[in-house]
Amino acid sequence: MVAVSRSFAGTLLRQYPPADILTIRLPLAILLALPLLAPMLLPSTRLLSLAITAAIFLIVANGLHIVFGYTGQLSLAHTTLWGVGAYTAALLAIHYGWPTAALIPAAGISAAIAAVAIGIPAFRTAGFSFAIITFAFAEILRTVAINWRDLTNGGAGLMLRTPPTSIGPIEFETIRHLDNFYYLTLAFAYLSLAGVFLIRQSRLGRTFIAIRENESLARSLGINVYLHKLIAFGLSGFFAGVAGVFLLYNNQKIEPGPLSPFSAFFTIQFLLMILIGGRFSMLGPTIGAVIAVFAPEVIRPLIGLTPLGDLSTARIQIIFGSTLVLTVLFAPNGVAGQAKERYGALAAALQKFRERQGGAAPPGAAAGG
Amino acid sequence: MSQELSVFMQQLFNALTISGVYALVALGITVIFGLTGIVKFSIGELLTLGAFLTFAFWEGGTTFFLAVPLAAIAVGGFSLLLERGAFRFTLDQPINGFIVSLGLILVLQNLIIEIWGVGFKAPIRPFTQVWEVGGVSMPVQRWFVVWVAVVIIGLLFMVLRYTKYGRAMRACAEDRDAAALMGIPVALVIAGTFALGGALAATAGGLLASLFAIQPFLGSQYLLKGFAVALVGGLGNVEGAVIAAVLVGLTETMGSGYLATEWRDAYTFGLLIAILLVRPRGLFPARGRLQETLQ
Amino acid sequence: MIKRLRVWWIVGVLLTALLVGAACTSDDDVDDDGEDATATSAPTNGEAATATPFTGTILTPEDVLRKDGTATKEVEIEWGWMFELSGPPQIQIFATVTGDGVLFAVQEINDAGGFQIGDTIYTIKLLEHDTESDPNKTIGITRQLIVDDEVNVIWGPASFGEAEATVITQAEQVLHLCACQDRGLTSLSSVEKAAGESHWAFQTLPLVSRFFLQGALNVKEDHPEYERVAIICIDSEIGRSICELYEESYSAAGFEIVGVKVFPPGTSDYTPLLTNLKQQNPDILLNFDDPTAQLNILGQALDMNVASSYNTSLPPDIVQAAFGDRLEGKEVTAGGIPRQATVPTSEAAAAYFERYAEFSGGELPLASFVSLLSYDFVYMLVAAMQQAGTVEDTTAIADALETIHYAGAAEDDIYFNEQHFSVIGSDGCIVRFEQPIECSHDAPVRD
Amino acid sequence: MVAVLTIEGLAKSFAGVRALDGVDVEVHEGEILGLVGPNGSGKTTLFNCVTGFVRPTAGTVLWKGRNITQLAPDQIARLGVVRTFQQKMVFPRATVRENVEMAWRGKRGGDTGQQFKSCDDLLDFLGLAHLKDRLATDIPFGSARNLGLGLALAANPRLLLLDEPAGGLNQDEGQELADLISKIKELGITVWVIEHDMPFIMSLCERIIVLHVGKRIAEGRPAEVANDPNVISVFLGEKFAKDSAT
Repeated sequence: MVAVSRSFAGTLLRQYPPADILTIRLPLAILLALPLLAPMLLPSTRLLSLAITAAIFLIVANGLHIVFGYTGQLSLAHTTLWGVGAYTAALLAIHYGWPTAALIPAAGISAAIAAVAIGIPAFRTAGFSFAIITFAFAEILRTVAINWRDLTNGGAGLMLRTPPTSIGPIEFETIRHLDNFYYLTLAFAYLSLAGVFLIRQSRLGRTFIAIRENESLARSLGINVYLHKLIAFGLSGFFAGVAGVFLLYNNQKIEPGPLSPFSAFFTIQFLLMILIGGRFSMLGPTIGAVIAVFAPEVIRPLIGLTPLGDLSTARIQIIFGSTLVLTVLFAPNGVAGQAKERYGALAAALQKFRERQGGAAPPGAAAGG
Repeated sequence: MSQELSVFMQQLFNALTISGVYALVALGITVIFGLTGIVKFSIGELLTLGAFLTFAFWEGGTTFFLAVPLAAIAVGGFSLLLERGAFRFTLDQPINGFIVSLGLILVLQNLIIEIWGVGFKAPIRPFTQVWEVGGVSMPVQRWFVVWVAVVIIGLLFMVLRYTKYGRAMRACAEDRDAAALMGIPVALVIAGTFALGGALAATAGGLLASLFAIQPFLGSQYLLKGFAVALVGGLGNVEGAVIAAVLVGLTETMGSGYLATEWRDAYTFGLLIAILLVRPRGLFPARGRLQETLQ
Repeated sequence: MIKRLRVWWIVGVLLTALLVGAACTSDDDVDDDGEDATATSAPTNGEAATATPFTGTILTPEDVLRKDGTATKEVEIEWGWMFELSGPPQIQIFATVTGDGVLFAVQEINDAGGFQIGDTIYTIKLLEHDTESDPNKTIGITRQLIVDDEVNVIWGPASFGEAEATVITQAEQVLHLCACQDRGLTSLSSVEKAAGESHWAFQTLPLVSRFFLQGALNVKEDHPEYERVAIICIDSEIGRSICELYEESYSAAGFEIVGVKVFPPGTSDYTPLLTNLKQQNPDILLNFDDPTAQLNILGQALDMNVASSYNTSLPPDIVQAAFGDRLEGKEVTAGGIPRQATVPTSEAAAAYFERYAEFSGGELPLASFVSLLSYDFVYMLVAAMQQAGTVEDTTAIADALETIHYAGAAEDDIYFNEQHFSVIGSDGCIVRFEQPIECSHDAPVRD
Repeated sequence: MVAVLTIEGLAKSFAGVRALDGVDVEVHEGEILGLVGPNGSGKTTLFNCVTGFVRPTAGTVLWKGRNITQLAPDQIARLGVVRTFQQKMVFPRATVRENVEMAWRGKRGGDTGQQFKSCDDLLDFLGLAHLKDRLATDIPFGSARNLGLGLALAANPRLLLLDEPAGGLNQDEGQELADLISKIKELGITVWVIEHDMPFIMSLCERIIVLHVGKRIAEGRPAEVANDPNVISVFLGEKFAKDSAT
């Protein structure tokens, strides 16, 4: 954990050389450690449940980030892959009694395979055509989930008959002692964060971003764009598949209904998370997922205090939609992008101040990695 | 007529009506895309708005035949406002325009719920007769929808081909910078096209209000089909959209009529995937610099 | 007796399930129910033979609220209440009204000074939550109600997240009353299978399969000339199950099923399917989906002249308003459970709707009759607590609730059967060209 | 002189319009070859065909004797034929250093002999070291042009195809660029450059090919080509056309 947060700070330092270690590392480390205290800080089980949801969303969003944020490919099949992971886990758990420790990689791999299978034809196109082909595949998969009744039990979906209670030596329970389940989910949320971080730092990640930034240029430089898009899609599918296991455990069931991973609702929801969080930032999807889950909890009571009074969901949605539009128009890089800009300005001012004081540039200023 | 034939004719007629509606939505999407590269997903909500406004005008005592154009004008104007207020800031980044339209879906859909509630509205039926010809039941209302769609599509072609605005629009679609150099008021043309796209969707909505019961979530279904049609036809290509609308309408109707109905959406989307794999830019790719850079 | 097609409908609440795709079930359950219905429902009028006929007292609201003046303490107890107050409209409409029934009953009980057990007067406080139609939030609320608030009674939700919530409540032995879906199709049965039993869950929605056979038999009696039945249902778990129940019931009643079509959710144009079905020359067209879809199916089927007789779960006044002169030479049976708000078929129901309109600010909300799928059961739960002599021992209360018979607004004798399904009857109406709507009530088919 | 790249009878039509019409070119190892011609003469199309971005209608492209006509752009690039673009030549939302890292192929492909030890080494060579932590969108145009060149160099080229590298540069910047290209040649990389600016290309190239409406109309040393009557008429014609248009 420490290493990860240090490296985060390192990346930020590199992007904004005049940053002071204390002003960036400490707040970031605190922010990243805060979720560890959630069971103690959150006043109700309902909110802890929401924190679990946020952690699951975060894994899914981080996966989408690899293909949409990094590689720039607008996949509309991502949440369906999440569902594929959940179905795989449910089938293996119900019919073959696989343990959790085996379900997680199995779900991840099956979703990754599904992603690659969709990607092989879909990446022959680009742009909006790609988006709509992935959407078409998502719709077909949903139709299959509803109609291949022998396998999927149709619209009723699959239910875990005996809820899981342990992974290896760690025991967890989803009703009375949520803490352990929360920490388990959180651990994977951190892993997913570390995953997107490591990918971003690697040659692979740089290649993804090169594709996003300028596909023709990337090709001219010898990058196999098709292959790397497939890799990105497969990786994103893996993340989604893993998250599928936690979704299954949290709900104890998976079905292809209108508020399931197979719904267009979630597809849009997750795109919005990344956009609001910041599509060009590593922490963007994390920020977006937390906002998506907790913002209504904060906004509702706050607005309740104003003359607007108790807001209907419709009005909340209107506010949410308007916020999105305004975000795109005035802060197209999302919350994280804004924060970076503000921080960059602050750091630059700090630097100027120091220079005037006659001090040398602080350590890290020239630290290019 | 043999029974098989009359059933087939019936299905053909069924397909025709729905194709007309799809064509109008797809045209709305396609003209805006052809010009700006923005995929305006919120057009589905403009359709819903058109349907509910038509209903509101009709409820207020206007005849249906006046209510639809009124709704179209109102939604066209609204769409113009949206372009001025939001979309024009995203012209250099079409994906941002797409995202703005996603946000607008939430805003508009819930605005409609706020105003009209979540319930459904029964269809307005200016024509209640049903013609029976050789075992084929043809509600006059459906014929009316077909003909209105045909007339509007015809008018649109004429406008695009023969009017100054149409030529300006095609020039802008071909190359916006060059058009600006030639003295075409590009901003005005784009704003006008947003109004046109909105009005087309609203007309589709108004016509739907005369065929089916409407509810605030009407838009998404038609948006997806309209979008599929626009893609199959070649985004930005007006003629392609019309042909593709008939193709998709036929696939859907014949699929439901003769094969297992529950897989209907799989037929449509399977067709879409197949076509886009063979022809990634649709059956009739639009020409123009924009299309080449975007697709 | 009014001549009509009695094709009974679980209106809104079942409809809500469409969108959710319902919970886990296997085909066996449905089959069981179907056979059950066939086995236990004699083709007589309503009352089938029961193994152990009930001979005890049927409680009334007055019995529940009666106090003997010996009470010395006042205690407020907390119940959990979670419904889909926001979210997809098809859910929200029905969930809100279902939740309303509980609120209304609780308010009446509190206004009457609470209820008495021993030396204590209890008033009820509902901990109200909006599930936002989100299963994740429903799970969180359920966990909070049980773990933090330590309630032992939870009402709702109507549909979204209902299965997820039931898994939790039953593991924790919390009384859970939901107007969920048909028992054969829902979580309750899957919970039973998973955990052995769901002793603390009660379904306030009656068993739909009973109505279907009775309806089919009545049709055969009223219209011996009708032979051919076509069915059209939405492609969801509930939709498919309803289709199967239709098939079984109408086959058992001697009809020939000439066509069954399943359509994907979100369909507005049904003409391709109707064209296909019309080829088979059906006399009766049965359908199942949400109200919007039913209006579309009915309108298009009337245009295409698919059959002579149609059914719908839409309120009959809406059918009459929407189709008017297109009904010439046809008939549409419109029905719902438990009592039609537009034409209430009992004095108790009429009085209820008057009080309920007042409660809702002067006007009856949309689908207000659905509130009867929860209202009476609040009184029944209180009666069960009185009988068990406790507000805390959920097992004792559940045992008592199994034996309570109650005369409420929805029915003169409401009770839960062995499978914890409520047993109440239903209303059916018939809409014809230029004739007043006729409605009547049928007592439930007893176990 | 060894021909590394041989183009034979290359033709390309767009919707019936012949952009290239049977072009033959030989690029010799170690030279700086110029490609000139008026607007629309097919220069960029020729580059696009060579680098695989456009499929030619007819003809072949041989790289060191191997037919690369049907290969994908990235395959061709990995063989050592790397091009630059006139516009959108860098990855905008990445720092200068990241840009080079994205293109870097130094550690792979052993025998091609990467001339630079590291990305920083390359940035020094380009004179961009002081900008390495800036976002590529934020740096001056001239530096961005150099960076574009740097990306191509990072991809470890044997033949570098430069598409109007001096476009939009002032005279001083142009001179700096010419020096840089000469330095690249000294590294043993063959350079083929499209350019509009005649003085620039005259001073830089050893050999020049002139294209006009998709056909090669002249080839030779700069001085020879400059005096070719065909070439003069084509360029004068274009100049007149331009004058009358404005």
